[in-house]
Amino acid sequence: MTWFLDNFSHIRDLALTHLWLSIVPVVLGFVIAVPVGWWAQRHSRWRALVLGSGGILYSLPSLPLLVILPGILGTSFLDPVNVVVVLTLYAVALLVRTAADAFAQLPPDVLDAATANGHSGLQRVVRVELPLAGPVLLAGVRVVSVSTVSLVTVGAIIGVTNLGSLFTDGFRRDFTTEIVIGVLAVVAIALLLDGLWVLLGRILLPWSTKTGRAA
Amino acid sequence: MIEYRNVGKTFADGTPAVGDFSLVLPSHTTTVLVGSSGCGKTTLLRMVNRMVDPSAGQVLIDDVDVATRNPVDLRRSIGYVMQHAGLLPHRRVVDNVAVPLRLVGVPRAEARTRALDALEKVGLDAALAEKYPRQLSGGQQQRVGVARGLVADPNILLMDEPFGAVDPIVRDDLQQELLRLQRELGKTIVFVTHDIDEAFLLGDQVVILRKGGEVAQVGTPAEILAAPADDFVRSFVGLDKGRRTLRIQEVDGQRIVVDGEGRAAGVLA
Amino acid sequence: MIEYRNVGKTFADGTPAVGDFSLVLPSHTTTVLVGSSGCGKTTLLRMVNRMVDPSAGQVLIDDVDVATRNPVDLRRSIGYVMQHAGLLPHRRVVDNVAVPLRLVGVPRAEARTRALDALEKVGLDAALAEKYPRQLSGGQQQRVGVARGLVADPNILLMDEPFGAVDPIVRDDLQQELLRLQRELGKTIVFVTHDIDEAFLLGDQVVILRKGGEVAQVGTPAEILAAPADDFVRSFVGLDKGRRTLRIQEVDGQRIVVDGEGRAAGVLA
Amino acid sequence: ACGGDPTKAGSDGDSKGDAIVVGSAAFGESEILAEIYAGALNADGIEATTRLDIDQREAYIGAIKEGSIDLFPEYTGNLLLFLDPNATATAPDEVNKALEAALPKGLDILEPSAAEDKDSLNVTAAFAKEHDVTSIADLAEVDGLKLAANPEFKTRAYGIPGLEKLYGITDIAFTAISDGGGPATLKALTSGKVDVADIYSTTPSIAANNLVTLEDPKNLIAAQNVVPLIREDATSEKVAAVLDEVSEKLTTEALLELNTALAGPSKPSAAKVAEQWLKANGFA
Amino acid sequence: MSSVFVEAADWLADPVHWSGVDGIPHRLLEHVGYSALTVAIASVVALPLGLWIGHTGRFRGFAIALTGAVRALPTLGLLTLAVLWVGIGLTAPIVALVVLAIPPLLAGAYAGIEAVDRRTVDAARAQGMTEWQVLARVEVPLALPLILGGVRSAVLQVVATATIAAYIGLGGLGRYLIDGVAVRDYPQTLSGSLVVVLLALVLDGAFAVVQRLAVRAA
Ligand SMILES: Nc1ncnc2c1ncn2[C@@H]1O[C@H](COP(=O)(O)OP(=O)(O)OP(=O)(O)O)[C@@H](O)[C@H]1O
Ligand SMILES: Nc1ncnc2c1ncn2[C@@H]1O[C@H](COP(=O)(O)OP(=O)(O)OP(=O)(O)O)[C@@H](O)[C@H]1O
Ligand SMILES: [Mg+2]
Ligand SMILES: [Mg+2]
Repeated sequence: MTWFLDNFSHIRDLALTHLWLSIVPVVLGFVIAVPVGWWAQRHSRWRALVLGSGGILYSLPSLPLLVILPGILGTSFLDPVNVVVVLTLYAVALLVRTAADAFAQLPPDVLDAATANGHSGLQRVVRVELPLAGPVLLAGVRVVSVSTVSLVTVGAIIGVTNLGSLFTDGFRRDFTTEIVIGVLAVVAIALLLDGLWVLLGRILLPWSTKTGRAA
Repeated sequence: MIEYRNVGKTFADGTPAVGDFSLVLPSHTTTVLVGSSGCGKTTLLRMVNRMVDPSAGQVLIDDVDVATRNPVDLRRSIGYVMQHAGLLPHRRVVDNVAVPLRLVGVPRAEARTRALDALEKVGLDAALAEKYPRQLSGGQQQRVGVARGLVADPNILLMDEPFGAVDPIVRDDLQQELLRLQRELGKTIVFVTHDIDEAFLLGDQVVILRKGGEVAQVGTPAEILAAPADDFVRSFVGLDKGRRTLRIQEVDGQRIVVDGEGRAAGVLA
Repeated sequence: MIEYRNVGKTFADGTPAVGDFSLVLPSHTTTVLVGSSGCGKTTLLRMVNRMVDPSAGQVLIDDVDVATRNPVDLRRSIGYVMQHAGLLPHRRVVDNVAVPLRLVGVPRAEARTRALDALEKVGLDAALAEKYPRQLSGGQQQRVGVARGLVADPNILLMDEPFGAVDPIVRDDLQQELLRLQRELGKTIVFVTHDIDEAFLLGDQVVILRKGGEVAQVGTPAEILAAPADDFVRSFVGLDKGRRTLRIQEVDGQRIVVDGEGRAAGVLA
Repeated sequence: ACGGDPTKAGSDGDSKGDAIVVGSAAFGESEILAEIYAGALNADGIEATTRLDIDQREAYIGAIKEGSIDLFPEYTGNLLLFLDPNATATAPDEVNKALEAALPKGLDILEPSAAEDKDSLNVTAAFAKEHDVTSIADLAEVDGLKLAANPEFKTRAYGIPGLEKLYGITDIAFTAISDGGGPATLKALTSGKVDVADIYSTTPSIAANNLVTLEDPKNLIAAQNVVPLIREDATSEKVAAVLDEVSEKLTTEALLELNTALAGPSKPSAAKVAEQWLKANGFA
Repeated sequence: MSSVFVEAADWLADPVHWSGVDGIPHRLLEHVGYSALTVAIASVVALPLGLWIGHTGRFRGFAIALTGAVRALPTLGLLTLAVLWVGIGLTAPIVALVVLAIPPLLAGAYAGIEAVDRRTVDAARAQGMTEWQVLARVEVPLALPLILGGVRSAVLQVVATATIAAYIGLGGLGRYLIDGVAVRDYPQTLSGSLVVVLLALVLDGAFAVVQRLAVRAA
């Protein structure tokens, strides 16, 4: 506890960095995955391929990706961009499937009615399909968000500072308090972000009964 | 006036839905297409607003081939009501009803006012306007669907088993409501059902269909009952099963009409 | 004989479903409980096989309080048919029908033979026996449900809107089939529906229920039509809307019976 | 208290301010040394900030090359091995000479300190007694030797290959633990899961657990003197003077004390530990 | 970049890397062994619990909250904590990985049971099935695709994350990653990663087939 107070500003800096490193991949992943998922859903021939590559992407272990990426991207070794890129890849991999499923489960008679009422193609996508896919997309974002917050810590092994640094540091110093505080802080950030998504869901999807349930 | 001229439809996957169908639907009347499941009713109905394009023949509205019209514009000019209401679950009731108006550019405030009028017309309480569809009963949702079909005051209203999913008591109400509205508004209604009782109640003109959209008989309900065209029609309207062959029986001094199956059908006035 | 003695039910969440219900259902007859949605029909029905336990009063079968019986054994001795057939999607049709037999330890081979008999009894082709439920039409599934209800030859058969989800033409068939079976088997049937026509067709005794399981009237169909107990019954059976007030009209030399709403109801024999 | 905003690290190289950025590796001693360098420079009016906890040598050497870091506390032997994987020098002077030669353009080292922290092979007192070992050479007599160390021990010249070549020790069951001779390695040793553990020589746990550090008569393990590694364009006479003074005052014992302080019950930050040393040595 | 891949191909082709304790077959076996052990332990804990929650509907909110919170636990933190508590060896990484594997297994089990049509369950009970019979003969067979889905994602996560456990001294394919990073032997790191990816893909494909069979049966 005293250690926590003594190092509060350090932990806070790490937490802020961590938050940042988590939010960016989730948001980027969402922005990329939704159109891709929508498209894949529309073109059943490509669906399996797109979702399959998503699966492959997701099974890539994070650690080697983090090490190899600077060579491919030409980024600096310490650049948090590496972590952001890797986590964005994971987020896209997971969310593409969610998005495809979300658009697949839209009630056909509602879509049919929307067309029959005179929505043009684009109007239907923007005004009907996207909002109706909202709850499932939100559920997907929540799952991705939690796992991203937890994955960011792996970056600490290769020197990208975040709350995971408390693990590597505590490990070397034989200092469990530091690790426990790190774990708690990570969980807290995950819950905080989750709360944020739920709140966002309440605001954007007031009509939805379930604000998304982890699948 | 809507006219089908030698219309045929085979779907992309090779399913033949309609063979060769011709019919004239007079304006300001209700024509009911009735037939059992899969006989092509929906397919025929959806040709009117180009949700389905015929693979042969033409559909004409007031002598204009719909194939020459932009489908989105066409749909905006025609009301459409379907079995599961098809309301947008993420929009409030009033906004659902306002959709056809908003799509043609009516400002939001005016659209909502007119939507409220339409809701009143179909007998829905204004208090429901701000609810979401799922908060309504099945029957109320259907009324909302009808309100949406009517809100833009289209000349033509397509109704595809609009009361098929609600329970019989509510269905009775909705049917009465529709009869009342039609007396008031005089739209050209194309109504699809597989319930012959509903067809006889609502239809000025009833079209009994066989598989493949083949016309078995066209006429008023009384004409069909009095002179069924063939055994298919006879069986379809229930004349063979005794449901329609009634006799009179005295109970407690009342003259009860009983059908061929022994079911009490009503009391003779 | 089944007897309800001052039965009441309030669900765990506080919903009052049935207030104070008493009734005797004679053996070897069909009693139909009819009423609109939520009036407590299902709740009452399920008290017979202890799928619901009453919170007040008793349900007796041949003078034995069901509360004293082991629920699993009780259920095995009573047939139950429900609206959505409730078939096990992962078992073949014949195995579905055999379930009640297998549960009481009948060997597989014998159970399947008896299941095939039951399928034949309800008019299903033996070719369907090896299919899975989803490969059957709604009407066929309902027949399988009835076969399952009958296979163990129970004295009592509970039927909860068994034909509510099939289209009217198939429903007519199923109703006829049930009438035929009942003439043959003479079970004690408790039948729930919200369709008054169905109630009048099938019921030896018809019980019209109000909200909360309150009895509005009990009697034979003809008795109820001839002397409705009050306005609720009158309206429920349709005597107020003109559906049941019939008159005669000549068309093409036939005497057509027309109801108060102008719908052609049938031809007078 | 430590660490810059890592989200800006990528651009630090291009828009370098005047401040000298001192980096550190991700272990306590390196952090303390970095804080000491920065503290001493600041005390002398040269602005310096720190950028701690960089785990891989490749990462921080890359960072120094690209300019996001200017100064780094290094160890002569390891740095040499990194720059020239085939280097064979082990004695301090040889290492220093080879290191000077191996440095890439733009990088420089200042005067190495006498303070040294290097890999050392340790056994428990009980093991030492039972098998009668005091030197690495004695290990050749032990059958089925189990050894724990950082993963690189497996392939480095001072590791398994060296033990085989110089001392003729074969058939070692090796367990890699990435904690730099930290608690997990120690626990493996004290619990008997392994017989020998590679622990940095200035680690307090050696003394605290009565471990026996084995002698290295054949100079298997290269000298590891603390040395400031610096970018040429960040250095100046003034900077060099300050750091040379620091290096002069640092001793191996001082490193051990610093590490002991860091591991103390209150788990003070590296900055605090460094501050005390600076004060005690007249840099405040 | 491409040169790294060429070197990795050479590394993989080198027979030295296919034999002995540090050879690919042995490391692969270790990896599969750890993963199987982990998933087995986690299944014993999570599946019965999930089935019970799904069947009774009790503690559902608790299960959702728990799986959410456990998902948020960073594996690296758990690994380092566990190793400080129990020391190196198999226990620490297995504990951390079991914790990782529990949420998908639990969620698959209770969501699978929950997704079974309540009317089917009701009908089964009304025919006179005991609670056990309802669970074993109706709910579990019908939930099988989703339960297997849970096992599938648990297996994939464990296989991918077991590599991180090499950081605290575990064997398996993660050794190539951690050792390779430690001495900057990127061909080795990349080769190790490729083998892990291949393993993951093979397992994923196998599960896809099994799941499809289960769907067909259900
Ligand atoms: N989009 C489609 N693609 C292929 N076949 C179709 C399509 N829509 C309908 N069909 C087929 O065309 C035939 C007629 O279908 P339609 O929907 O018009 O029947 P319906 O009379 O409306 O039946 P229901 O009473 O069940 O609504 C059926 O065999 C149906 O399976
Ligand atoms: N398990 C339950 N828990 C709480 N309330 C219930 C439960 N089952 C039924 N109810 C309530 O009890 C009342 C009677 O329900 P019941 O299902 O018996 O009606 P019903 O007459 O069968 O209606 P329907 O025609 O819609 O099937 C309703 O208000 C219903 O919401
Ligand atoms: Mg249709
Ligand atoms: Mg009911």
